[in-house]
Amino acid sequence: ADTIKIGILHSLSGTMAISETSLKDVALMTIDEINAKGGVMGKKLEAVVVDPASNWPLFAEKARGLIAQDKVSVVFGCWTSVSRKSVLPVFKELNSLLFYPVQYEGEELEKNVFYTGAAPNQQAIPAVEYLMSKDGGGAKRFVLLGTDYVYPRTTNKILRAFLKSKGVKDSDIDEVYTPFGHSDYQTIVANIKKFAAGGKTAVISTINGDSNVPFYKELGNAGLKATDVPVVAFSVGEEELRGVDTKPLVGHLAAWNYFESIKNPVNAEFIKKWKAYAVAKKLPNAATVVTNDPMEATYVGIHMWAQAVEKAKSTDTDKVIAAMAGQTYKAPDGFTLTMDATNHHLHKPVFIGEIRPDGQFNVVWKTPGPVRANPWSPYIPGNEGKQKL
Amino acid sequence: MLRKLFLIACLCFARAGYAGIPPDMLAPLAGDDPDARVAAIAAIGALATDDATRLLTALQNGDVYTTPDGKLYIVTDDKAYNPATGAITAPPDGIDGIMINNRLRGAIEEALSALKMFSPDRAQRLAAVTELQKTATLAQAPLIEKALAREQDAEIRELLRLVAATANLQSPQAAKRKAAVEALADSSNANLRPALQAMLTSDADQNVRVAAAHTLQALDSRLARTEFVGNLFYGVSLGSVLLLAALGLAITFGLMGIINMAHGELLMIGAYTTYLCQLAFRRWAPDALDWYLAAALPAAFIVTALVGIVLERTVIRWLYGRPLETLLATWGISLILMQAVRTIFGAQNVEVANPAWMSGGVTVLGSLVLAYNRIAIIVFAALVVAGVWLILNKTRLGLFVRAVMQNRRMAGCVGVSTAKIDMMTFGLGSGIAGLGGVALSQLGNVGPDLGQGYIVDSFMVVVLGGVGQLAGTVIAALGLGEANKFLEPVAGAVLAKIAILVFIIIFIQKRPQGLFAMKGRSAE
Amino acid sequence: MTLNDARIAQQGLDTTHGAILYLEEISVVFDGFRALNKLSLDISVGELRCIIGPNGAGKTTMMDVITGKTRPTSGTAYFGQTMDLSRMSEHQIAHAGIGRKFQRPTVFEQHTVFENLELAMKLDKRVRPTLFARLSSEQRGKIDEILKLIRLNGSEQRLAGLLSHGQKQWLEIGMLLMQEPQLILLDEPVAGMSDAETARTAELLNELRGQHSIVVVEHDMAFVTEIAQQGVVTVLHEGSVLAQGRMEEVQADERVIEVYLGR
Amino acid sequence: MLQVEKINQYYGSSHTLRGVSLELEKGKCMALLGRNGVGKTTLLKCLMGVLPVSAGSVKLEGRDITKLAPHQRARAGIAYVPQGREIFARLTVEENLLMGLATHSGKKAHTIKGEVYELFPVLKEMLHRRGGDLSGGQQQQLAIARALLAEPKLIILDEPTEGIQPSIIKDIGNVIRLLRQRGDIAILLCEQYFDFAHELADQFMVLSRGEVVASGVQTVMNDPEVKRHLAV
Amino acid sequence: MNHPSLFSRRAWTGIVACAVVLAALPLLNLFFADGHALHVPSYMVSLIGKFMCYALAALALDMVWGYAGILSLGHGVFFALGAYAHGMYLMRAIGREGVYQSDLPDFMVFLDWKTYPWFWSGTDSFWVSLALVVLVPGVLAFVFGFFAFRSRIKGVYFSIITQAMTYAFMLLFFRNNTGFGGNNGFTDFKRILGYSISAPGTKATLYLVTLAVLLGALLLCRWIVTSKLGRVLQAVRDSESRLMFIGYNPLWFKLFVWTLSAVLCGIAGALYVPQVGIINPSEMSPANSIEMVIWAAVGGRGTLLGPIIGAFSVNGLKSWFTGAFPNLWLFALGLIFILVTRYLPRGLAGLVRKEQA
Ligand SMILES: Nc1ncnc2c1ncn2[C@@H]1O[C@H](COP(=O)(O)OP(=O)(O)OP(=O)(O)O)[C@@H](O)[C@H]1O
Ligand SMILES: Nc1ncnc2c1ncn2[C@@H]1O[C@H](COP(=O)(O)OP(=O)(O)OP(=O)(O)O)[C@@H](O)[C@H]1O
Ligand SMILES: NC(N)=O
Ligand SMILES: [Mg+2]
Ligand SMILES: [Mg+2]
Repeated sequence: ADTIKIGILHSLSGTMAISETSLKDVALMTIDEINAKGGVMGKKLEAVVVDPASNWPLFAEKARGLIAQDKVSVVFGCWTSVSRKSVLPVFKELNSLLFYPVQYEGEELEKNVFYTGAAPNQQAIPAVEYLMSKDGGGAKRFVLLGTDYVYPRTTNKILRAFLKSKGVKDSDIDEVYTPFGHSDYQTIVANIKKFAAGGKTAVISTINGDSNVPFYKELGNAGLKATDVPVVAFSVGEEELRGVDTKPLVGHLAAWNYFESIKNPVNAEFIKKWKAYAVAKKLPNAATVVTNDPMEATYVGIHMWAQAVEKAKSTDTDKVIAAMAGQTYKAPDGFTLTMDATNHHLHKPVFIGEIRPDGQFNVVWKTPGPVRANPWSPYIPGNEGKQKL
Repeated sequence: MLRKLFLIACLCFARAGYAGIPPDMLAPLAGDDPDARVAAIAAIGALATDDATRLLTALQNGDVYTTPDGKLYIVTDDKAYNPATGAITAPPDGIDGIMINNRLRGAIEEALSALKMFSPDRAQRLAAVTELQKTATLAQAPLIEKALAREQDAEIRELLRLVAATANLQSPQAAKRKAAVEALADSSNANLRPALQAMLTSDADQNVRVAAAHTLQALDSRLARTEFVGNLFYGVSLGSVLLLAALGLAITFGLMGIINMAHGELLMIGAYTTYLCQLAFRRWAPDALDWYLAAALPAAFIVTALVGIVLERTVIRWLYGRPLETLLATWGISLILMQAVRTIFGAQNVEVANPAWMSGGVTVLGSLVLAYNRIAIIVFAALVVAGVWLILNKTRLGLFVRAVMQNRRMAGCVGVSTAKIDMMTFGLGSGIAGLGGVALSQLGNVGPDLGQGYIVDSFMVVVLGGVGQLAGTVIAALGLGEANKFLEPVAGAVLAKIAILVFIIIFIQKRPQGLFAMKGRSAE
Repeated sequence: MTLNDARIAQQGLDTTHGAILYLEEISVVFDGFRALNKLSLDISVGELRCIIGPNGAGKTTMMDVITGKTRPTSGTAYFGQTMDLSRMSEHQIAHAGIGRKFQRPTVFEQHTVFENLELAMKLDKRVRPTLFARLSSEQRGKIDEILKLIRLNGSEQRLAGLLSHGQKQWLEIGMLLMQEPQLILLDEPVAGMSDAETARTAELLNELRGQHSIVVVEHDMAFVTEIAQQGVVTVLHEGSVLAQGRMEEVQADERVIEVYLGR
Repeated sequence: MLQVEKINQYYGSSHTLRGVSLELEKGKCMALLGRNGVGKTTLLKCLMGVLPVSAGSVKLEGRDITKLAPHQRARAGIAYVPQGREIFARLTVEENLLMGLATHSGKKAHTIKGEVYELFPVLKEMLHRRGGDLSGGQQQQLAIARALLAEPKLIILDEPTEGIQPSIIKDIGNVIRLLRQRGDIAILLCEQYFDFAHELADQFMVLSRGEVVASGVQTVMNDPEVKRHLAV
Repeated sequence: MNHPSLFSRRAWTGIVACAVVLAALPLLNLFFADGHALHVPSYMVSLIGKFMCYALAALALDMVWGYAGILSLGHGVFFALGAYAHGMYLMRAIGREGVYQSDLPDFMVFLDWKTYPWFWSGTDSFWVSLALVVLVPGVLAFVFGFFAFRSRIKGVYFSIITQAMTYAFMLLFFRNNTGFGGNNGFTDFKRILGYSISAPGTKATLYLVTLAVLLGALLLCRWIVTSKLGRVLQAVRDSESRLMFIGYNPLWFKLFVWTLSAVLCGIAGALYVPQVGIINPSEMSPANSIEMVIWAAVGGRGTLLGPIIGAFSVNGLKSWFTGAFPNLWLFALGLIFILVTRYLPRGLAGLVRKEQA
C-alpha cells in the first residue's frame, strides 16, 4: 500500500472520554505533522480512529479489528490500566505494537508494548521524597487517598513500602479508597483534618480524574490549605484543571514528566502547534486548549515510532521493536528522551508543580535529567532482577 | 525562629513612619535560594511597616514582579509600585512574576498573622488568632499575652486565652503547664491531642499528668460530639444533594411513570446552563459575577424545561401507557444528549466556580467547618421541595397533573387538556432537574457524564420513598444521606456504599411499595 | 410448595358440623374507619345465601376477608371446622375451595377466553404439573360446555380484554365454574346485565344450588327474590348484620327500608 | 341539541357500529338499550370522543364536533359517566369532585355545590377518603356527582345504576327527572335496568350488533317487538 | 399474547437457515485461507461468537421480562458471575506462565496472598467450574428471588433492587481484597482444557458450542412458553393477584423462570469469557444490565426471536458505528432506539410479524 495505517484506540465516549479525547486529537495532529514532512519511508500515515467507548471488552474487540481488519502497523491508545490489560492478549496473539502514553503502576513488561508514560519511580516516588523534604514541607504523616482500582492500589503499595524504608510508621500512614465517580468527600476531608492534627501531614492522591473536582472543592471549603496539608496528585494535570475553579487549589501539587508551563523552544513550538491545530480543526473550546503529560507522551511516542520505522525500513513489528531500542527524541519537556534499550519504557525527567491560579503548574522541583524507569518496583518483594523483557 | 518573633514583637509597638524596605532584604526574594527567601520574608515581616504588610500581601497574591536585574515591583492595575523607594511608575519592560511555593506561602502567612494580631480590623485579628491556634509555640507566648492584654473583643479574647494556653503547654514551669492544660479543658482543638497525649505519659509532674488526663477526656468528648454533629450535617447535606438530583425524577418517573433514563442528562443540561450563565457574566457583567447564580437558576429551569417539552412533544407523548418502552426511548435520548454536549462543549469538564459568598465555610463548635456551598444547597433543596409541594398540592395545575397521571382518558372526559398537562408536567420535572443541575455544578464536575453519576442514585431515592410520593422522596434522600455518612467513617466509602445498597434491598422486602406505600384499594 | 401449602392440601375440608364458613366477630379497620364491625355469619353446606345492604355496608370487604385479600383487624374466619382463613394466603384459600367473582370484572385481559377458562380449571396448580400439562379431550369438552353456558362460544379465541363489560362478567362466572369450588362468592353477578340475562343467571344459580355453597351479593331486588326463594337473606349495614330472615321479612323490615330500600 | 349521523366504528377489522344515527333535543331523555356487547358503550365513547369514528358526524347544538378531542367536547358541554366508574383512585373524594369543575374557571371552579351532597350524602362523609377506597356503589355515586357538577348541556350516562342500592337508584331517578323538567339539558341514558329506563325516558333506541334495530317514543318501549331485541 | 404462530413455518425455516450459516462461518474461516473469496475473517468469527453470548443473555432476560413481566435491571450480575466462575478456571489454567511465575494468579501474588482463598477451591477443575457457572447465578437468583417474590415485591420496586444488587456486586468485585482481581478482573488467559485459547481450532470450537447452546436454549424457552406454564407466566405479568384467586401460587412460577433465566445468563457469561478474553466488574455496572434490556426491547419483548435479533442488531450496529463513525455513532444509535420505540412498538420482531400478517 502507499500509506501506512495507524490505529488510534482512545475512548471518545463514556467516562474516559474526558481524558482520552485530547489524546486522539494530539495523535492526529502529530500524524499530520509527520505527513507534512513527507511521511514515513516516503509513505503517508493514515490514522484509523475507533471509539472503544470506555468499555474494556470493546477495547479488545476494537484492537483486534484495527490489527486484523484494518491492518494497522501500530496502535496508539488506552488510558486506564484495565483497558491496557484487556488488549494485551490481542497484541501478543497477533504480534502487533501498542504505544501506551499514561503513567501507570508498573509490574508489567510486554514485548508488544512501549510505555511512554511514567512508571512509579518516575512519578510517585520522587513526589513523596519532595513532600518529605524541607522545601516540600517536611511531611511526617501521609494520607494515601485513591480511587479503588489497580493503579492507586499498586502505587500505594509501593509508596507504603517506600515510606517504611524511610522510617515512617504504619500508624502515620492512612490509606483510603473511594469508589469510581465518588462525589461526596465531606467525611474523607473531615478525616484528613483529624489525621492531620497528629502532625505535619501530606495527602498523596491517586484519585481518578472524575472525582478530583468534588474532592478539591471540599478541601477548599473545609479550610484545608496547601500550606496546612498539601495534596500531591498523580492524575491531575492541565486538562483536568480546565474544569476546575483553581483559586482554592493554589499550592497543591502534581507530579508529572511534563508541564505545559515548562519553558523551552520545543515546548513552545509544541504548544503553538497544538493551539493552532485546535483552532484549525474547530475543536470544542479551541480557545482554551492546554497540553499535558499524556499528550506529550503520545506526541513523543508517535515520533519515536516513525523514527524507528525509518531506521528499520519496515513496519514489521519485530523489526520496529528492535529499532525502537535506544531511539531518542527531543521532547517538549526540555530533554532528549531515550527509549530504554531493554525495558520498553522512556527515560523521563520528573517535575513537581504547584497549581497556579490560572490552572497551570509552577515547577517547584525537578530531577536533573531523565530517569530510567523501574517498571518492577524494588519496593515490591520478589521484583529483584526483573528489569528486562 | 525565637529571635525573629521577639523582633516582630518589639517592632510592632515601635511603629516607624514611612521607610522603604531595604533593597538587601528584597534581593533574596527574586533569587532562588529557598532558605534565603524564607529568611527575607521573616525579616520583612519583622519590619512591621505598612509597606511590609503590603509587600507580603502582594507576594501572597502573586502581584510581585521582578526585572531581569533583580528589582522588585508590586504591580496592580497597570501600575508598578517600588517597595524600596515608594515610587509609582508604569510597569517596566521584561518583568516577570515572582513564584512562591508552599513553604514561602507558609512563611508569609505566619509573618502576616503575627502582624495582624494587632490590626485594628477585628476580622483580621480574628483570622490571625485562628491561624495561630494551629501553630502557637512557647516562643510566641509573650507576644500572645501582650495581645491578650490589649484585646477588647470577648470572642477574640477567649480564643487568645486558648492560644496562650496552647503556647504555654511547653513551658518549663510545671505550674504554668498545669494552668495551661486546665485552661485548655474548654478547647475543641484536635491539634492539641498529640501534645496532651505526650504529657499524659511523660510529663515529669504528677499534677500536670492528672490535669492532662482530665483535659484530654474533656477534649475527646467534645471532639466526639463535634464529629457526631458533623456527620449529621454531612448526612443532611448529602441527602439534599440526592434530593435535588432526584426531585425532577420524582415527577417524571414518580408521577408520570416514565422510566426516564435521560433524567441525568437533564441535570447535566442544567449544569451547563449554569456554566453558560457564568461565561455570560464574565464577559458582560464581570462586576456582578458573584450573582451569576441568580440568573442561572431561572435560566436553567427554562432551558431544561424547554428541552423536556421538546422531548415530550416529539418522543414521550407516543409512549403513554407503554411505560417500559420509555426506558428504551429515553436511553436513546440520553445517548444523544450526552454526545451533543460532547460535540458542542468538548468531552472535558468545564469550569463552574462557586461565587465568593459560597466559598469557604463557617466554623462551629470550635473545629467543625460547615461549608457555605453545602448550607446553600440544603436551603435551596428545602425551597425547591416546598415549591414543588405547593404546585402539586395547592394549585389547580397540580390537581390536574395528578388526575391526568392517574387516569388520562377520564381526565380528558372532564375537560382537561391532557396533552397540555403532559407537556407541562414533563416540562416541570425537567425544569426541576435543571435546578438540581445548578446545585450539582456547585459541588462537582460539570461534564458530559455528570448525569450518569446520579441516575442510579436518583432512581433508588424515588423508589425507596415510594413511587409518586413526594414526602417519601424527601425522607428517602435524607435517610440515605445520613445512613451513608454515619457508615462511611466506620466502613470506608466503598463498603458503606455496598452496605447502603444491601440495606435498600432488605428494606424493600419489608416495604415492598417503598417507604410511603399507598395502602388500601386505591393502591391497585 | 411451602409446608403450609402441603398441610392445607392434606387436610381437606371438614364440614362435619354442617357449616362451611364461619365468620366470628370480624372487624376490619381502615385508618380508623370500621368497614366491618364485629360481623358474625355462618353459611351451611349447600346453602345459597343472599347478602344485601347499602353501598359501603362492607359486603365486598367481607368477601375480601374470606378470600384472604384483606386481613381482619380482629375476629376469626374459618372454612369448615379446621381451616383458619386468616392464616392462609390467597392462593391457598382458592386451592382449598373458595372461588370468587369480583364486583368489577377481572379477567386475564391478554389471554383468550379459552385460556382464561383453561387457567381456571381445577387441576394441580403447582409448577411442574403446569409445565407438563396437556389438555385431555375430556377437559376440552368441559371448557366447551362452559363456553356455551356463558354464551361466549365462538368468541373463545378472542382476547378477554376486548370483551364488553357484560361479557367479562359472564366470563368470570365461567372461570368460577371451571374452578369447581365448594364455596362460591359472587359480588354483584348481574350488574350490567340486561333483565333477560339476569333471569338466566338466576336460573343458573338455582341449578347450582345444593351442589355448592353460594354467597351472593346483589342490589337487584328482583333477582335476589328470585334466587333467595325460602332461604335466608342477610342485610349488612355499617359493617354488621342489620337484619336476617326470609326475603319478605327483610323487605318489610322498617330499618331495612330506611337505610337500603327507600320508600 | 345532539345530532348523530350515520356513524361507523371499527375495532380493527370488526365493525362495531354500523351507521348509527340519533337525534336528541334539549330537555329530553333518551334511553339506549341492547344486550351485552352490542356496542352501546362504544357508541357513547364515540360521542365523547374517546374513540374515533371512521365515518359519520356528531353535532352538538349544530356545531360539528366529530373531530374534537374529549376535553374539547367536555368544554363544549358534554359530561360523561362512564361504565366502570373511572374515578381518580388516588385523589380524594373532594378532589374528584373538583375535577368535575375542570371546565369552569374562577371562583366557580373551586366551589362544590351543596346539592350533590344532598343527593349523595355519603360523599360528604367521605370527602377526604381516596376515591379508590370507596365501595363500588359509592364510586358510582361519585362518578355521577362529578358529571353533574360540570353543569353540562348534554349528559351521557353509561349504566349509572350499576351497583347502587335501591333507595339511591330512586334518588338518581328523581334527579334525572328534575333535570329533564328543567328543560335545559339533554340526557342520554344507557341502561340495562329496563323499568328504570322506561320510567325516565322520553324516547328510546335499541342497538343490536352495532345497528339501530328499534327506536321511538317511550310509549312503545314495552312492545314485544322491542323486547325481543333484548331477550337472550 | 398467545403465539400459535410463534414459530411459523417461515420462522422455522429462518432459524434453521441462520443456524446453518452461523455454523458455517468458523469452518469457512478455518478451511479457506485469507484472500480466498469464501474466507471469513477471524475477527468476524470472534465478533459473532460474542454476539451469540449476548443473544443468549437477552433471551434469558426476555423470559422474565417479556413473559413474566419481571423487569430485571440486574441481569449483568448473573452474566458476570457465570463468567467469573468460568474465569477462575481459566486463570488457574494459566499455571506458572503469569508475570510472577507463581501458582497463584498474578493479582494474588501482588496482594501477598500465599494460598488460594476458600472460594477458589476446586476451581482448577474444568467440571467444577462448569458446575459453578450454573450454581452460582442459580443459587443467588433463587435466594434473592425467593425473598423478593415472597415479600411480593413487584414492578419498579423489583427492578430497582435488582439494580441495587448488581451495583453492590460491582463495588464488591472492584475491591482488590475481594479476591477476584479487582478492577482488572481476569484476563490474559492461555488455555482451556489444555488447548491454546488463541488457536483457531479452539476458537471455532468455542464458537460452535455457543451456537449449540443458544439453539438449545431457544428450543427450551419455546417449549416453556408454549406450555401451560407459559400462559401462567403471562398471567403473572398481567394480573398476579387474579391468579392467586384461582389457586396458583405465583411465587414458585416466578422463582422458576427467574432462576432459569439467571442460569442461562450465567452460561452466556461463561461462554463469553474465553471468547472475549476478559471479565471484569464493569460487566456488573447498572448500565450494562440496562443495555441487555435494550437489546430485548429493540428486538421485541415477549417474543423469543426478538431478543436474539435485538442483541445481534444493536451490538452489530455498535461495533460497526464505533469504527465507522467514532464521533457520531451515539447520535445514530440513540436515534435508532427512539425510532424503534416510536414506530415499532413490538420491536424488530414485530416488523417481521407484520410482514407475515
Ligand atoms: N382501604 C380503605 N380505606 C378506607 N376506607 C375503605 C377502604 N376500603 C373500603 N373502605 C370503606 O369501607 C366501606 C365498606 O366498603 P365495601 O366495598 O365493603 O362496601 P360494599 O358493601 O361492598 O358496598 P357496595 O354495595 O357499594 O359495593 C366503604 O365505606 C368504603 O369506603
Ligand atoms: N377495544 C376493543 N377492541 C375490539 N373489540 C372491542 C373492544 N372493546 C369492545 N369491543 C367489542 O365491541 C363490541 C361492543 O362492545 P361495547 O362495550 O360497546 O358493548 P356494550 O353494548 O356496551 O355491552 P355491555 O352491555 O356488556 O356493556 C363487543 O363485542 C366487544 O367485544
Ligand atoms: N494507568 C492509570 N492511570 O490508570
Ligand atoms: Mg361492593
Ligand atoms: Mg357497555
